[in-house]
Amino acid sequence: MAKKNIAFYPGCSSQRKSSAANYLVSVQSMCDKLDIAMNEIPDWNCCGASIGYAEGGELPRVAITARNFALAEKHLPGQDVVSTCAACWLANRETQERLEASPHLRAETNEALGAAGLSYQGNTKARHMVEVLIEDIGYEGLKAPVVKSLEGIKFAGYVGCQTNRPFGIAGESFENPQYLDKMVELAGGEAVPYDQKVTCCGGALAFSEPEKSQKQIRDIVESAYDHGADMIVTPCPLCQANVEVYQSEINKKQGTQFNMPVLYYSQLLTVAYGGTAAEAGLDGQIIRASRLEEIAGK
Amino acid sequence: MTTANQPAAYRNDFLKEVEANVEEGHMVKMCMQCGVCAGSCPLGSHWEHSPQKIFMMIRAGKREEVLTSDAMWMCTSCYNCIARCPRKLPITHIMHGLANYAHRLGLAPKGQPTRDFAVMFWNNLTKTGRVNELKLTLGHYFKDGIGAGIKKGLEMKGVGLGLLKAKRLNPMEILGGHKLQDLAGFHAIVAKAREIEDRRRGLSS
Amino acid sequence: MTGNIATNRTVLVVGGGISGMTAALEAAECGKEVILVEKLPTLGGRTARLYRYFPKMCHPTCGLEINLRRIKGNRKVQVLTMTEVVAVQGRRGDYRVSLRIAPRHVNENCTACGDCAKAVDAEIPDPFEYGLKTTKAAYLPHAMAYPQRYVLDPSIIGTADAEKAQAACKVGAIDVAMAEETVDINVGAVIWATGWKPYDAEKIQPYGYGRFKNVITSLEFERLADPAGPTGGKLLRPSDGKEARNIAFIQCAGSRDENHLRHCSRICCMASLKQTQYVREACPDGSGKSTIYYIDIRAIDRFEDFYQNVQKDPSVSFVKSKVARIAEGEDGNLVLHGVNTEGYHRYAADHDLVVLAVGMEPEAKGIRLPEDIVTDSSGFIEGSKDEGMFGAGAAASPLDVNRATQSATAAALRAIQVIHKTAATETAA
Amino acid sequence: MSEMKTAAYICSGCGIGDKIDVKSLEKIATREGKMALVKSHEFLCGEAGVGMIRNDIDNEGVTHVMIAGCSRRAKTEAFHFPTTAMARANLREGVLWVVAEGDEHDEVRQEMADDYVRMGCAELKKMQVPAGNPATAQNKRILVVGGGFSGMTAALAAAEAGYEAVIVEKTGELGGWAGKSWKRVPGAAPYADPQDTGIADLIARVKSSPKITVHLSSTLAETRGAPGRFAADVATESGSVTTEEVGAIIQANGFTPYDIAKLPELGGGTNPNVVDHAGLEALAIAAKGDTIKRADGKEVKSVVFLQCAGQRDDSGKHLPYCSGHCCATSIKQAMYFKDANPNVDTVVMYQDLRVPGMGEDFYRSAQQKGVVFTKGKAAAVEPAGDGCRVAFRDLILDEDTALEADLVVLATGQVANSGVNIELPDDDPAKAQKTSVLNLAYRQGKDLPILKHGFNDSHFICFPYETRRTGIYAVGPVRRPMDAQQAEEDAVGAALKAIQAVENASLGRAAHPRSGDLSFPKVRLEGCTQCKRCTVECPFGAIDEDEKRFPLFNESRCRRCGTCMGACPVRVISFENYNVDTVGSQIKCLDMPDEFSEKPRILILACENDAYPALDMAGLQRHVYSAFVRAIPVRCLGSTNLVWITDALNSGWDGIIMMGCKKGDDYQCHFVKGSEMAHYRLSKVDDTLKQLGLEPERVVTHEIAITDNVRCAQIINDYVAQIMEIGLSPMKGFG
Repeated sequence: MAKKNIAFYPGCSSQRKSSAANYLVSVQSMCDKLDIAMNEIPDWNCCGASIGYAEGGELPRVAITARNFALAEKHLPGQDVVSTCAACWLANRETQERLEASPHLRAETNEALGAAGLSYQGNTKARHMVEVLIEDIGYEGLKAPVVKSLEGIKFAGYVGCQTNRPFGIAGESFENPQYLDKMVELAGGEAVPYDQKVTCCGGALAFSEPEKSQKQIRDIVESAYDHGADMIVTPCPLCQANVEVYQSEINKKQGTQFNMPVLYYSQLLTVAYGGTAAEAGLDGQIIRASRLEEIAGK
Repeated sequence: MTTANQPAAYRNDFLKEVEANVEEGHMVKMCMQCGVCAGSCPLGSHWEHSPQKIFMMIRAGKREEVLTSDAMWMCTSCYNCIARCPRKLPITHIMHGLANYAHRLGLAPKGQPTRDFAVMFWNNLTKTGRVNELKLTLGHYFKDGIGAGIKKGLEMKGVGLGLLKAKRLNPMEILGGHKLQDLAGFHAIVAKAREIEDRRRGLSS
Repeated sequence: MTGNIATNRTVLVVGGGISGMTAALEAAECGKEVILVEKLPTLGGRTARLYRYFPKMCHPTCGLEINLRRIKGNRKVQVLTMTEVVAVQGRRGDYRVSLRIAPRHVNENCTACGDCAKAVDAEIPDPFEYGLKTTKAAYLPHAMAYPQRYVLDPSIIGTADAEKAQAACKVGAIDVAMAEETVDINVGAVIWATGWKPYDAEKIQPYGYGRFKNVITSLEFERLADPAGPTGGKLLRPSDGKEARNIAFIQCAGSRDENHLRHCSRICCMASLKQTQYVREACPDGSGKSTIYYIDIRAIDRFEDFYQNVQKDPSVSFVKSKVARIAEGEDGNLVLHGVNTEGYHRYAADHDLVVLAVGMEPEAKGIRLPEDIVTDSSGFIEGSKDEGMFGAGAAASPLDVNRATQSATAAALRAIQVIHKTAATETAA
Repeated sequence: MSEMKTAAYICSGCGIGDKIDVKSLEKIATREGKMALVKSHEFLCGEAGVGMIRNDIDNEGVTHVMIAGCSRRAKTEAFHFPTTAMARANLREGVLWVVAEGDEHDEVRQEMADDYVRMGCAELKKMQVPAGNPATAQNKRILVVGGGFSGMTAALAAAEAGYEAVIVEKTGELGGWAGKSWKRVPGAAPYADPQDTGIADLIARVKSSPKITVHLSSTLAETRGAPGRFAADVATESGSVTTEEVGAIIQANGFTPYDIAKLPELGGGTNPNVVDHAGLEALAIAAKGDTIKRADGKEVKSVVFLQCAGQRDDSGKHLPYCSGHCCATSIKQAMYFKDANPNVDTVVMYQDLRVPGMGEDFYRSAQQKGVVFTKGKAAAVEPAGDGCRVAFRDLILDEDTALEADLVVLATGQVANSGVNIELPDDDPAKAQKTSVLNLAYRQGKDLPILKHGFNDSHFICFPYETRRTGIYAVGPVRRPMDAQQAEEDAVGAALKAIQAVENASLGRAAHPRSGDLSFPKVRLEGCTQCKRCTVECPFGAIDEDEKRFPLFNESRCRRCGTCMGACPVRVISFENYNVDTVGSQIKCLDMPDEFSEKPRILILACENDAYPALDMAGLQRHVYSAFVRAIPVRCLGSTNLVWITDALNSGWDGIIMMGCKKGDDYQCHFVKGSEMAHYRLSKVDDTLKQLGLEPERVVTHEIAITDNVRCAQIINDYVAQIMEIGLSPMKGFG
C-alpha cells in the first residue's frame, strides 16, 4: 500500500506522447520515489481549458469537468483529484466552486450528466500536484530522498499564471511565490531572484496571437538570462511549452540567441532523487538541459 | 430581450441582457471604474476597450460596440484582473462569457484569430473527448486555406520537428489519437448541457 | 495602583490617543472621575506621529500639548500607561474590568534626565519612528511623551545593559525587577477609544511594499517630513538616501478593496493631498513633483477648498486610476503600471518614491473584545448591547481627527448618561 | 488672604549641580530675590524634596513658592500645590540643556541661571493664587435653537444626562428636514438599505420628556448674559414673549437647500421634471414606498441624479464647497426607485463619488440593486418629449453624449442658516439681508462668528467645539455640511460641551484651552479711559460695555488669554496670577551687563502653548542656543502689553524676540486672534524705537510652531549674531 493514493487527472497535454509527455514521465518517477500512487481516472475527458469558452459556453464546460469528478467519485472514492496541469487544476477548482455556490447550476449539471448515467456528488477535492507535495509530503519530506545535488545550476522559478491565480498554492503570494525556489534549493540548486515569476506567457494565444505572446515570452526568457539563470523551472505545461518552444522563433525573428532549457520541478526532483535522464523525461526537452543530464548520468 | 440596434444611453436593457445571458454577467454592475483590470492585463496594450471600459459601455447601453469588440478575444486567462479587482469581479470569466455570447449571436469580429482558435479547440476536444494536439495545430495553420497553411507550417517547421524529436508530438494522432471509451455518453452530456444553456438564453442550438 | 479608587461612577477610557484623551478630558471637565488606560508607554497615539494635519497644515503636537496640560491640571483623570484591558464583566453601570499593567522598569522617580540612555549600549528599532531609525533600549518614547518617563525595552532586561541603566540612574528610578501587574477595577461605563492601525501594506502584493525599499507607507512619509524625524525633515528615500523628487501617491492602498478592507478609510485622500504640500515645501525650487493615483478624491465639505488649491498647484498631477502593479528599476526607481480610466490612457510611469496611502483598520481588530460588543463588518466598534460601552473616534469608524474628537466628545456624554442613570437609580433605591 | 511668605527651592539634580553653582543661586534668591526661605535639594521632585516643600507650606506658613529646576511643563504631578502661588525658574530645559558644554561657557551658563532665578523670584512676588469668582452663575438649563434632527437629539442627550433643555423651533412643528424625508441614509451595519428617519420616535421622546420644554413657532428676540446666566427672550409668531433663563446654548437651526432656481441650465426652477433632494423626498413620501410618480402624476420609469449641482464650483457663481452627504443621499433616493421597482432606470452621475467609511457598503448595495453610476459632468438639462434630456460629458467613455429621463434630481448643497455675518461692516447689504438667529446682546455682534462659506464651524482640528463664543455651540448642518449620522454624533458632543459650559460657569472655571483656570480679568475702572480696545480686541466677545461705557467683563465668557490685558494702554486689566507686573518685574530684575561687556541680553516672549514647549523640546533634544537669551512664557502673544517692550528697551535689553503662533487664514493661535493682535500692535513699536534712537531690528517677531525646536534654536542664534553686529543697546544703565 502506497503512502498516498491519488485520483490522477493527467489532462490532454500530459498524456503519453503529448506535448507535456516529459512532465508525465517525470511526475511518475517522482511519485514512485515519494511513494505516491497515481491512479488515473478511468476514461477521463478534457477539462475544456480556459480557451474553450467561445464555443463551449458555461454549462457545457462545467458539465464535462463534472464528468471527470463523477468518474473519480465512482471509481476512486475518497481520493483527491490531482492534476499536474495548471489549466486542468483551475478548471477543476472553478467548477467545484461554482457547483458548491449554485444549487441551480448543480442541478443543471447533473441533468446533463444524467444523459450518460453519471452524477456529481461533490465529495472529492480538486488539488494540484504541487499542493500534494507541499502540504502532504512537506519540504522536509521532499528533501529526504535527495541523493544527488543540483549544485552549481542556477534556476529561475517561473510560476506563470494559472498555478498562481486566482487560487494559488496556499500560503504563497500572487506576486512573489516562493515554492519553486524552495524546491530548487532542497535539490541543491540555486534559485536566482527573478522578476518575471508570474508574468503571463500568452497562454493559448501563443497560437492565435503569436506576435503578442512572443513579446511576453521574450520578457520571461530575457529576465532569466539577466538574473544569471541557467535554466527555467515551471509547474505548468503550457508555460513550459510556450517558453521553450518559441525561443527559436524569437531568435529567428528578433535576432536573439536564446537557448534556455525550461524544465518541470518534477524533472529536477527526479534527477535529485537519483533518477536517470529518461526517468526524468530529459529526452523530452527541445532545448536540452545538458548539465542536468550530466548529473543524472553520474 | 431587447435587441434594438441602438438602445438609448444609460438604459438598463443591455445590462439586463448581459446579466441574463453572460457568464457572471450579474457582476458587471459592481464595477467602480478603478481600472486595475485594465492595467493588469498582459495584452492590454493591444486592445481597444479595457474590461472596466467594456463594463461601463454595457451600463451605457452600447450593445453593438461591446459585442463586436475584439477586447474579450485578447484574454490570455492569466487571472491578474481577478486577483486584483477590489470589487471581486470575476473579470476573466465575464470576458469569456461576453466572448461566448457575442460569438453565439454571430456578432463577434469575423476572422478574429483567437475566436477561430477557440472554436477549433472546443470542436477538437469534443470530437474525441480529448484534445488531439496534432490536428489542432494543423487545423489552426490551415484555417486560412491550404496555401497559408503550408506557409505557416513551413514557418513553424522547426517547432514541430523539435516536438516530434522530443516525442512530444505524435504523428499517429492524425489517425485518431486518444479517444474516450464512452464517447457517446460524453457527447450526450455536451449536447444536453448546451441544450439547457441555450434554453435558458432563449437561443436555439 | 495609586490615586483615585474607581467606583461604578467612574468612566473607563481605553486608549490614550487623541480620541481617548478627548473623551477622558471632556468627561472629567464635566466633573466625572475617569481612568484612562493606554497600552503604550505614552499618551498621544497615532496623531502624535503625524507631522501636520490637513487642511490647516498645523501640527498635531500642538493639540497634544493642550490636552496634556489639561490632563496635568485635572486630578479627575487618572492615567495608566502600558496598561491593557484583559477582561470586562458585569453590565452597564457596574462593570468589573481587569487591567494588565506591563512593567516599564522605570518608576515615578524618573526625571527624564537621560542618564540611563547614555549608559545603555543596545539599540532597538525606534517604535515611534516605525523603525526608520534606531533608539537606545532605554528611551523616552518621544519629545512630548507623557508621562515624561523613560522606558526600558524588555529585550535588555536580564542583560548587562539593564544593570548599567540601573547603575547610571541617580534617583533610583530604574527597577529591573518590576513585574507585570493585574488590577481589577469597578467602573460604570467604558469608552473604547482604541484607535486604528495602518493596514499591513505587505499584503497589497502588487505594490511591493517590503520587497521594494522605495515603496513606503503614508505614515512613514509623515516621519520623513517631520524635522524631528529620522531624516531631519528631508524626504530621503530609503534605498540610497537620495532626496525624492518625483513622488507617487497611491490612494486606496488597502481601502475600498474586498481583498483587503471593505470600507473607505476617509482620511487618505486628504492625507495625500496634504503630503503633496510637504513635497512642495521640501523643494522650494519647484523641482518636486507629486502624482496622485486615485479612484475618487474624497475631499468632503470645506476640504474641497484644499483639494481645489492642490489642483491648481503645478507640481501636483492627478491620475484617475488604481495602479495595477509596481516594478522596480535598477536604480531603485519604481515603474507604476496602470490605466487612467478617464478616457483610457495606459501608463508606465517612473517615480523615485512611492507612498502608499494605507487604509485604517481598527486597532481592536484581532484583540478579544468583550462579547457584548457589537462591531461592523470591518471590525469598527458600534457599542455594547447593554449600552454601557461605547466606541469613540477611529475605533468606531474611520475618521479624521476632527470627527474623531467629535465622536469622542459624544461618547463622553453617553458615558456620563450611564453614570447619571446609575446614580439616579441608586439614589432612588 | 494671609500674609505672603515666599520660599525658593533650587534643585541641583539632573546634572544642574554639576554645571551650575547652586550656592550662588541660593545667594541670589536670598539677597536679590528677597525670598524668606531658600533651600536647595539634589532631587527636589522626589519624595523627600516635595515633602520638604509640603512641610514648609503646611507648617512654616509658606504661601509663595519659587521652584528652580526643570521646566514648568515637567514634573507637574510632583509640584502640585494648588493653594500656593508658584513660579518656576527653568534651569534644566532652559539653561543646562541648551547652553553649549565646556568650561568656556561656565560663566554665561551661570549668568543665565542666575537671571532665571532672579526672574522667578520677581514673578512670584507679583502673583496671587486666584481666589475664584465669588458670584458664579448657576443656571444649568440648555437652550437648543432648532427642533430638527440635530436639535432634538441634543436636547434629549442633555436630558438623559440630567439637564433640562428648552427647544425653540421657528416653524410650527418639530422634525426639520429629516421630518420631511421618507427615509434616511443608514447609520449602522449592514449599510444596505435606507432606514427609518427615526423622527417620529424623537418627537415622541421630546414631547414626553419632563426635562424638555418646547417653544414652537418661536424665535429668539434677544439673548443676553453669559454661560450660567443667559436670558433668552423667546418670541412667538403671535407676538408674545417669554424669557427663558438658561446656562448654555446649542444652535441647531440647520440648513436651507441651495436654490435650484440658480441652476437654470440644469433645468432648476424652469423644468417641472427637475427637482432637488427635498423635492424628491416629497414625491417619495407621497408614494409611500410604492412607485414614485412625478408632480404631474406620471410614474417615473427613468431617473438621473446629477451630483454636485451648484457645488464644488470654482466659477464663483455657486457653492465652492462639497456638502458631503449628497452622494449618500442620492444613493438612498435611487434606492427608493429600485426598491419599489427594479426596472426603473436609475443613474447617478458623479465626478467623485464621496461615500467615506462604511458608505462604501451603501454604494455597493446600490450597485447590487442595479443603480448605475457614471462619472460624468452634466452640461445642460432640457425638456425632451415627456421628460428631460441631459447633455453631459461622459468622463470614462470620453465623449459628449446625452441621456433621457422622466425625472432629473439635482443634488444641491446645504446652505447654513447661520444668521448674520458679524464680521461684515454694518452697511454691507449682505448683512442687512440676513436675520439674526441668536440676537445676542453682545458688543461684538448678534450671532456666532462664521468660519467659512457661511458655516459656524470651529477652526480647530483637535477641538471641534471651540467656537468663539463660550457656552454657545453650533451643531449639525449649520456648523458644517453633514448627514444625519454625523449630525447625531455632533449633537451629542455639543450637548456635552454645553453641560461642561454650565458646570464650568458654576465653578468660575475657564473653558479650554486654559481649562480649570480660576483667574479672570480684573479691571481698575478708575484708571480706565474708555478707549474700548479691550472690548474690540477680545477674541471671544467676552467684554460688553456698561451704560457708562466702561468695559463690562463677563467672566464665564472669558477664556483667560489676556488679549484685553495686552490691549490696555493704561494697564488697568490684570489677572491675579498673570499681569503686567508678573512679566514686567521679570524684565526689570536682570543683572544687566554694561554696553562694553559683549554680553547682549535678548528677551524672548514666548507663547506658552507652542513656542515655549518648542524651546523646551530644543533643550530636551540638546539643540544648543545662545546663553544670552532669557525666555518668558506668555499666555498668548496677544497678552503682550507694549509697556513690556518699552520697559525692556529702557532697561537695556539688546533685542526682543516675540514668538507666537501662526496668524492669517490658517491661524494656529489658540485664542484665535491673539497672535494677530500682537503683530498688529507691534507694527506700532517702530515709533517707540525711533524715539529711543534704536534700530528697528531690536524687536522682531516670529511665528513658531510647536515642532520648530531646531528652528527656534536657529532663530535665536541668528538673532544674537545680528545683534552683535548692530552692537549692544546704548540704553544700558538708564533703566
